[in-house]
Amino acid sequence: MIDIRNVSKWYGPVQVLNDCNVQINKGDVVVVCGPSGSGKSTLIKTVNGLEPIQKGEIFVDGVQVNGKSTDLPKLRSRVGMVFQHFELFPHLSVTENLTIAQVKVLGRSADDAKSRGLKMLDRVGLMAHKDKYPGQLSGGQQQRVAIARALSMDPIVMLFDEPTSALDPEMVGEVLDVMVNLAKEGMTMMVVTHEMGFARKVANRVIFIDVGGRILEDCSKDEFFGNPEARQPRTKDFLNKILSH
Amino acid sequence: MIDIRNVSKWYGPVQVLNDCNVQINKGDVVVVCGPSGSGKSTLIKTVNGLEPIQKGEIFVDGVQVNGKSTDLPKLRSRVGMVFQHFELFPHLSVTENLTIAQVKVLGRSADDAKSRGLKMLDRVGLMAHKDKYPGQLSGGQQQRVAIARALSMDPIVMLFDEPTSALDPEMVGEVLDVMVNLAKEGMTMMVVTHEMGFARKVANRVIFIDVGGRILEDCSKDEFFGNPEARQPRTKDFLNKILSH
Amino acid sequence: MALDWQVFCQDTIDKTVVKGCFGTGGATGTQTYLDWLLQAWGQTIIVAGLSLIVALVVGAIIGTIRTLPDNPWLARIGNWWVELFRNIPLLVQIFLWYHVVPVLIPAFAKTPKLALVVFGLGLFTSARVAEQLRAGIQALPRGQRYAGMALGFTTLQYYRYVLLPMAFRIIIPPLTSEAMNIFKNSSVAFAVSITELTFFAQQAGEETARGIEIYMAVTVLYVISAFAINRIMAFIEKRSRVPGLVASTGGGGH
Amino acid sequence: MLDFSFFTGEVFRGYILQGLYFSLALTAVSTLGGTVFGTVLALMRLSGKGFLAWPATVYVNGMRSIPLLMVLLWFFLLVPFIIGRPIGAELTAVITFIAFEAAYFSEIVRAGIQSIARGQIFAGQALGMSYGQNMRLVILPQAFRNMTPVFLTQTIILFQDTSLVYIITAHDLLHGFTVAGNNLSHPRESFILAAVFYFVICFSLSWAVKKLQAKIAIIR
Amino acid sequence: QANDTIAKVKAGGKVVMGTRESSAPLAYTLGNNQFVGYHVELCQRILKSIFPGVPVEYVAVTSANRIPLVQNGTVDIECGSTTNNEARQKDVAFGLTTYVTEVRTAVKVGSPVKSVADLNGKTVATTTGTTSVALLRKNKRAQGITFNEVYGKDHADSFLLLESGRADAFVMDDNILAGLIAGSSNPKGFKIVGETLNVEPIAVMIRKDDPKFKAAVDDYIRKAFKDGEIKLLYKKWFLDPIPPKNVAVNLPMGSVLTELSKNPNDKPAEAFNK
Ligand SMILES: Nc1ncnc2c1ncn2[C@@H]1O[C@H](COP(=O)(O)OP(=O)(O)OP(=O)(O)O)[C@@H](O)[C@H]1O
Ligand SMILES: Nc1ncnc2c1ncn2[C@@H]1O[C@H](COP(=O)(O)OP(=O)(O)OP(=O)(O)O)[C@@H](O)[C@H]1O
Ligand SMILES: [Mg+2]
Ligand SMILES: [Mg+2]
Repeated sequence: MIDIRNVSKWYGPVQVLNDCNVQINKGDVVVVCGPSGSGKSTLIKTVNGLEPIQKGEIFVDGVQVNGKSTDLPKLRSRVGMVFQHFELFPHLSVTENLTIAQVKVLGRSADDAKSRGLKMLDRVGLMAHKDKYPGQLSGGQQQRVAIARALSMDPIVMLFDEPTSALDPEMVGEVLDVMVNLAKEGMTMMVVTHEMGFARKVANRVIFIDVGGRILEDCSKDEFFGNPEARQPRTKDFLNKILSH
Repeated sequence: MIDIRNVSKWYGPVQVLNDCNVQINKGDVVVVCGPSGSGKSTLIKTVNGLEPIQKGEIFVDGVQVNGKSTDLPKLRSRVGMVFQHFELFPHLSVTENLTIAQVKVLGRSADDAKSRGLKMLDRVGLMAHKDKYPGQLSGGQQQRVAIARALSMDPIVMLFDEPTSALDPEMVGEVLDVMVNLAKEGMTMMVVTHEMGFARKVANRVIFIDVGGRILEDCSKDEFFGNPEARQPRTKDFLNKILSH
Repeated sequence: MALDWQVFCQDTIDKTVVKGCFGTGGATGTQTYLDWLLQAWGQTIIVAGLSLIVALVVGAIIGTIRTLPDNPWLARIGNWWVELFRNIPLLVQIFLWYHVVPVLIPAFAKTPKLALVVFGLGLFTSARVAEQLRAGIQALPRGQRYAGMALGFTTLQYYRYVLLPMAFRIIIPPLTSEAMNIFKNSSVAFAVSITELTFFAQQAGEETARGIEIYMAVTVLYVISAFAINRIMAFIEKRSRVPGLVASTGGGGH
Repeated sequence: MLDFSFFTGEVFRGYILQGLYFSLALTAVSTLGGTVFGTVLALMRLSGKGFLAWPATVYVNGMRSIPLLMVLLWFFLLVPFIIGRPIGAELTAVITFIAFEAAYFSEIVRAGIQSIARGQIFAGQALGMSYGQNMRLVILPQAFRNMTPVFLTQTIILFQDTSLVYIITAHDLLHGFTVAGNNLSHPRESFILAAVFYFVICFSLSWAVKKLQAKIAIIR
Repeated sequence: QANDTIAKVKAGGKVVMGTRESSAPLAYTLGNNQFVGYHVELCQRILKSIFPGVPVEYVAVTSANRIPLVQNGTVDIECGSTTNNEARQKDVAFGLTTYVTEVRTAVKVGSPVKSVADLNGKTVATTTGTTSVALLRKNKRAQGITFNEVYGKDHADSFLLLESGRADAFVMDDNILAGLIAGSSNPKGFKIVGETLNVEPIAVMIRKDDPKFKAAVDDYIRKAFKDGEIKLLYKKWFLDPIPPKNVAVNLPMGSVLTELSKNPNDKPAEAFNK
């Protein structure tokens, strides 16, 4: 479903992705982890073309993302994305956030969009807040709305960029719960996160990127957590750090 | 050492601390936890008078913080404080950050201040960075410098307000390590944190505040973690949330 | 329309073209329009420079007292200062300083006109500097103030060592436009007989009937001045840049 | 020492009203024109295309480094030559103010657009919005709200700047006070009254801006 | 040829008179866009005879912008207090001299200043954009005296400088001085003193190279001198009380103008001060 082939990327002279290769199949839940600044966000943003790449190729559902004539908006409308800082549109109500892209991008009728959006809102348990503005919600609630917004577009795959790292600890759980359910229902997901509990619970693959944008590990969850001896030293070091406390 | 008696505080009409009572003795390590917005930061800031209170009394080492004629700057200079966002002075180098208050507040000579400051810097393991500026350090390093800065003033007690919650996960450990050592050396500490691992390791008391600023629990670490049945429902709920993932 | 740049070499009295384009100078010597132009530029620089100093000093004080904790009266005075000086057009303020204040307050009657203009322009701009400084101080994370207090600094000390150094760095971009504004606004000084560039443009344009050439020269000098200020402020910004910190920007106003 | 009794309703109607009307009209018209022209300039500068961005940058920076008084003198001198027929001081003032204020408004619009966090732009893109949709539905609505206060403040400054049209003998509010003061032999009182007038108008406007700001601000 | 005012006015259906706001009694405003004065009324009559029935539009000009305004066509005829001199004749044309002003000095009653020489060390006011600025410079250099100049942006401003004590003297055309003094809150507090620094013919100003219009203007003026119309106008504005305060300027016709009225000409100031 997602095919990242020999991708490299530079910001000016600085290389941030170094010959990355990732294949994600339908129904996969892939967790990406790595130290700060290693290029996790950059990698996930290249998947729907939010960040251009200088080398390699990326295919999503057979469409080449970095192709010259690719209809990027169309492709993006089929890929759901959830950001670290939610990025709800603050000037629109929750319902408007859920429907605007359905109407303007997919061309759905206002009614269809609304019923689809509210269904998703219900799914993340926030029906009661449909008329509020993002600024009136807690971080956890905002992130759940953001997930509902992405789901309303009926995406074939969902990308998550550290969806819980800007949240207060008590709110992490509510967002992770939504994601766990999504994974269980068979959604294809690529998730940048440090929540190793989540990875243990639902990931079927774990990818580790080191600073400089090189993929050091790409293996099954069981291999990743169950066989620490076989891991690279950098990976062990990183896992030690984030699991020690 | 710290005696918080019947303290209440309002922001306008909103009550944020509700008849709080806490006694902290020399050598105590007290962990304060509670949901977002419950008043943890407010409570800890009242201890050195950063936030005024409307009712009750607070004594630090026998001095009444909210007394009319209290020399607050002097009192504060004896209480170390570490903030969520480090709050190093960005325009000063690490060494200057460590020495400025020693010189300007305690009246130490530049040389004394420097040798004291660098000793503390060494203690947090950052001697190599003494001439850098805060913006050139990682979050974890900045927070360790902030701890060293507070320690340079030879405080009789240290206050920590969520010292690790603004850090990337890989950096949490390095800061907690410094704090654990400090606790082991017998420093009196009041720590707002969600890091229950830290609480388990070194706290001798845990305080739980609920929204509205009411202290629901104030008991020994063993009682808090070892006897979940005896906890209030709100506490159990909160612990469930932050420990679940 | 042919341009005739020789007009700048003319003597300002008998309109003959002077060799070398500079007069002999002095109280009784000859003077060309070029001499006069440069003199006028000097006046512009003096008025703007002195006003800038007044604006910065007063603006810093007013801006600071508006952010002091637990001192609503000082803050109120600061707020009224800003409202007063920014809600009356500069030209009106200069007229007041020049024609009204000396009558109401006799002590000002003997004050040189330059000083009155500097007061007018300086205080007008001080309101804007104060507004920017207040915004700059408030843009700093609240924790910075707390951190200063927690270390035992007195209010004066944490302003001096913690808040102001950063606030001033943050507001260098808007201060740059204020400094450029002060140069431009000094043109209003001609209304009260300061013989600066705009006065020169009007008077020499009239005397020589070569408005375009005169205006062009004056405009070029204004642009050069603005550019120079811009470079100086960029230099200051560079010198005061904190390693590892990305600067934020502000804007607006003129 | 001061005697304000000369300032009767008749004096107000005779000398002041016309100037007040002109100042307000000039402010309104040049705000409108300046915004339109300024937005074009801002979009040119943000287009990333050199042949659009460069002239706009030169224009904006050039205008911003010359005093309004000089710009007025220039336009007063040049506009009749350029358009080949005489126009009055009032019309010159309008043209000058639009041209001049556009440079300032364009900076406000530009800053407003740039104030939108990159994440918001990414979010719109990620939902499949085209550049135009993203601008129209996500960026501009927020940008306009963000810049409203600065925009209105600039308008108040513009209103004050109308006092400078005396140099081309257009009849603005201040002019009315000056003439009334001179002809009725109370110039000082007249200046004070002018100051009070301007203060009341500008202060109420900026107070209204604050209220409005609180009202339209995006809840965060 | 563009400079055909008569054709332009016919085509445009209106004629634009440039005038001054505070050059009483030659030209000044009563507010409400209403202009009056010796030259204003004279021009009204001229225009009425040349363009009967054509509405007159008034544009207030300043010393500094009147010439460009006439040149660029904003103003068809300027009727204020403009000196006819050689430099200006390069850019514009003048009607026959209708008033002769003598540049003199106004001071407060009780001032020791009696002549230009007494100005040494004093502060002297004059108005930006007028010939007096250059005149002062010339005298300064010729007589080797030093004084400070202050410049008002218009005559009223300059007079305010004198009134408030910012200046010790105000050097300007005598009629303007007289008008300002008469209109001031304390007409008895000022006097006009000293030698005549310059004699200046004042005339209405029109575009250069427009012989048809100039001839029409000059013909009317010549006729008005001859049949005493100008004398009446002079009396009305210089000797009788005038609005808005109904005080008289009280400046009898000087010898030069009296002489001129017999044989009007349009010679520049330089010809008068030989
Ligand atoms: N717009 C940009 N211009 C220049 N460099 C950039 C830009 N965006 C990111 N970088 C750099 O690229 C590298 C990778 O950034 P990225 O945000 O992908 O890291 P990350 O792994 O997501 O880190 P984090 O855990 O902090 O989110 C970093 O070194 C970063 O500084
Ligand atoms: N300056 C202020 N003005 C008004 N209300 C405030 C102010 N500061 C804090 N509050 C309110 O007081 C309450 C307690 O705030 P406090 O920051 O102490 O909570 P906290 O427990 O530290 O939360 P967090 O975990 O988010 O840091 C909150 O409801 C907050 O909104
Ligand atoms: Mg990232
Ligand atoms: Mg807090």
